[in-house]
Amino acid sequence: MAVTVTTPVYEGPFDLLLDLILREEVELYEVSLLTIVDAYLEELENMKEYDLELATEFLLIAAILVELKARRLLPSGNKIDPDDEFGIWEERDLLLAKLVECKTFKEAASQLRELSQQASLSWPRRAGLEEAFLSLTPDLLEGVTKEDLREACLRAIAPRPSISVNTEHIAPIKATVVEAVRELIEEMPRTGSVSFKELTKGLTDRIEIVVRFLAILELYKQGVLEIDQIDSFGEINVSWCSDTEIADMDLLDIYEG
Amino acid sequence: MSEEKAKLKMISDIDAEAHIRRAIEAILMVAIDPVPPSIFAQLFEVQVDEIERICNSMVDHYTEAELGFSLIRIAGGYRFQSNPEQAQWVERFILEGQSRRLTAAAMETLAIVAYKQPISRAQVSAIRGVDVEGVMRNLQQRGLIDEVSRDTGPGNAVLYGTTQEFLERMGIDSVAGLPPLGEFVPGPEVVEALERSLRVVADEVTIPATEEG
Amino acid sequence: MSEEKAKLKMISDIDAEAHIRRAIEAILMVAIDPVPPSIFAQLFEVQVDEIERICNSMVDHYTEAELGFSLIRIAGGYRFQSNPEQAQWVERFILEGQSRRLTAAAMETLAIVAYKQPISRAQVSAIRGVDVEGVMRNLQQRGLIDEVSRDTGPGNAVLYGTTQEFLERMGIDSVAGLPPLGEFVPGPEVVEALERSLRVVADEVTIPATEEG
Repeated sequence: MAVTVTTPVYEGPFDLLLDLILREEVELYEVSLLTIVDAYLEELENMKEYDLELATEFLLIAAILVELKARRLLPSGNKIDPDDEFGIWEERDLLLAKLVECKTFKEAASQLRELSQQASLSWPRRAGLEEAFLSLTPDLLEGVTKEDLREACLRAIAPRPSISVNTEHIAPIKATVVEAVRELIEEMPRTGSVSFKELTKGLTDRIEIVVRFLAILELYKQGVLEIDQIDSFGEINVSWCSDTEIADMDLLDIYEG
Repeated sequence: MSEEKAKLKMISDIDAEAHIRRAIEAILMVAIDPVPPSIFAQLFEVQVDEIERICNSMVDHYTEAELGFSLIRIAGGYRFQSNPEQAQWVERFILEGQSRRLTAAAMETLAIVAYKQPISRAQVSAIRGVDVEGVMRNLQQRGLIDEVSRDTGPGNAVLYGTTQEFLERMGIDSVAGLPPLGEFVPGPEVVEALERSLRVVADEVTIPATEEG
Repeated sequence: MSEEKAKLKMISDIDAEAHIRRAIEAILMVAIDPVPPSIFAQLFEVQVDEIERICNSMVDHYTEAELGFSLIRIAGGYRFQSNPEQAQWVERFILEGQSRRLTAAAMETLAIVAYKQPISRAQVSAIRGVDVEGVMRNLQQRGLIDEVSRDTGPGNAVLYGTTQEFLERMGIDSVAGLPPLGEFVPGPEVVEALERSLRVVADEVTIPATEEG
């Protein structure tokens, strides 16, 4: 991995950073993800050719860093509902099992690479039949139709999607702020006042909740919603300022472009 | 008298074996893929384990002869191949290189399929934590994995496994020849470190301000 | 003293010769066509007649060894081939032991040559994403494809096309008789994967929901 990052607490190859964090030699809190992303983007710009493998590896590690960091930033404390706490621990155990599994297969993969590298030093004999035997060869085209041939050609020339940088591990974003704003504008006049918990009920993906939250902030900024929160980490109450008339499109324009 | 007969029989056995050896050598010369012992057994009307015994002694023989090539057991069969020590010369002769390197992602996906086969794409995705569709398709196009069966459960998911080509590329006889997965499970200190990194901090609810907000 | 030196030199010569022999053995084992001595001469930076001397002594050596194969001089080069005495076994292997069906890889390769002819091996490799040398060789040996011309570009790559025999077997007059490929309509999974690959560069966050969640 050629990407080197320089942060106040760490300077060196990017992939090593994850190892160090896991070994607690670098405090994750103090690592700015922004710095890392910047360093990486700079590296990409300097690159003459786009290195797909590098990009993929980066995204994977970055995703793990984000996940770890998000987890540490999760509010916790004495007020946790026992059910929630259990859930958090359960989730943690699952994540731990997943990380161990990931590491195991990473190791296995490097072993496979070694095996294949060793094996690639030998070439098989593929000379095939000598002239004298050629007339004996069984009929390979038996049962093959023109259509089979066409299908085979289509299969072969089908675009290979694997040349994509896959970003699935960064939760797929199903919701957009625009949509969330639109939904709120529809829902809120009817509901009047509601807690954030209520508003996000039924949403399972963290990203969807975040998008909802951003939509609320936006509407708050526009002055059509009021937000209050009595305790820190307490319930957030959202209420509609009923006298405000807004035109949908005006608002939505903010997000386009 | 009977001793002489026994001697004669032995000679004819050795003779028969020598014949089989030569026939095997000739066939391996024209074969394009590794030839499984069962094919030789069928051809010579000899038990498979007898063929394996003969072939294994041939493998040893060619190894000891220190030639530029050797006879090996690979992907469930036998084949002649150039020796690794001659790789630099063969490489210069065969200008067209070996098939391209696999990316780290492809290699990890391949490892999961190899060790967990038969396995569905969804199961591989679950382990990798990322969608593996593109990578799996690539591996399939390279002939390293293939659909081997269907899940009997609901949905009848396609199950994947590794191919002959995979075994050849890895230089092994069967997937049983892969190093045991247990060897790669991280040690307790690594697991502990991972665990620590995930610890839910109970008391301090310190949320430091970060640049990213 | 000088005698000792001469002896040393001889030993190192023998050593060098043994090295060359092994490299030649390795190359001949994997070469598809007979290899002319001039190629070896160039590779090892040795005189052609020196190579011929070494190769001829190898020919003798393999003949004496009475194996199932031998090293012969043919078509201006050297190659390993099965021994004529083993012909009956090789024939039986071809008739009984080999698969009678085209493999998926061979089928795709044949289809590409049929539809895209004239085409070079490198171009077929590029389309299939894997090295096709062995497969093309097989198809050529089976009389289904053949060299038809040479590329006019640099390198003058050999271009391949299908044979008369192929047309007859397919029951068509000319390749124009193959069903048209039509406009390639990628399946939904391909579209989805391509779309995903574009997401990285997309600024907008309007992304359709995917099954994988």
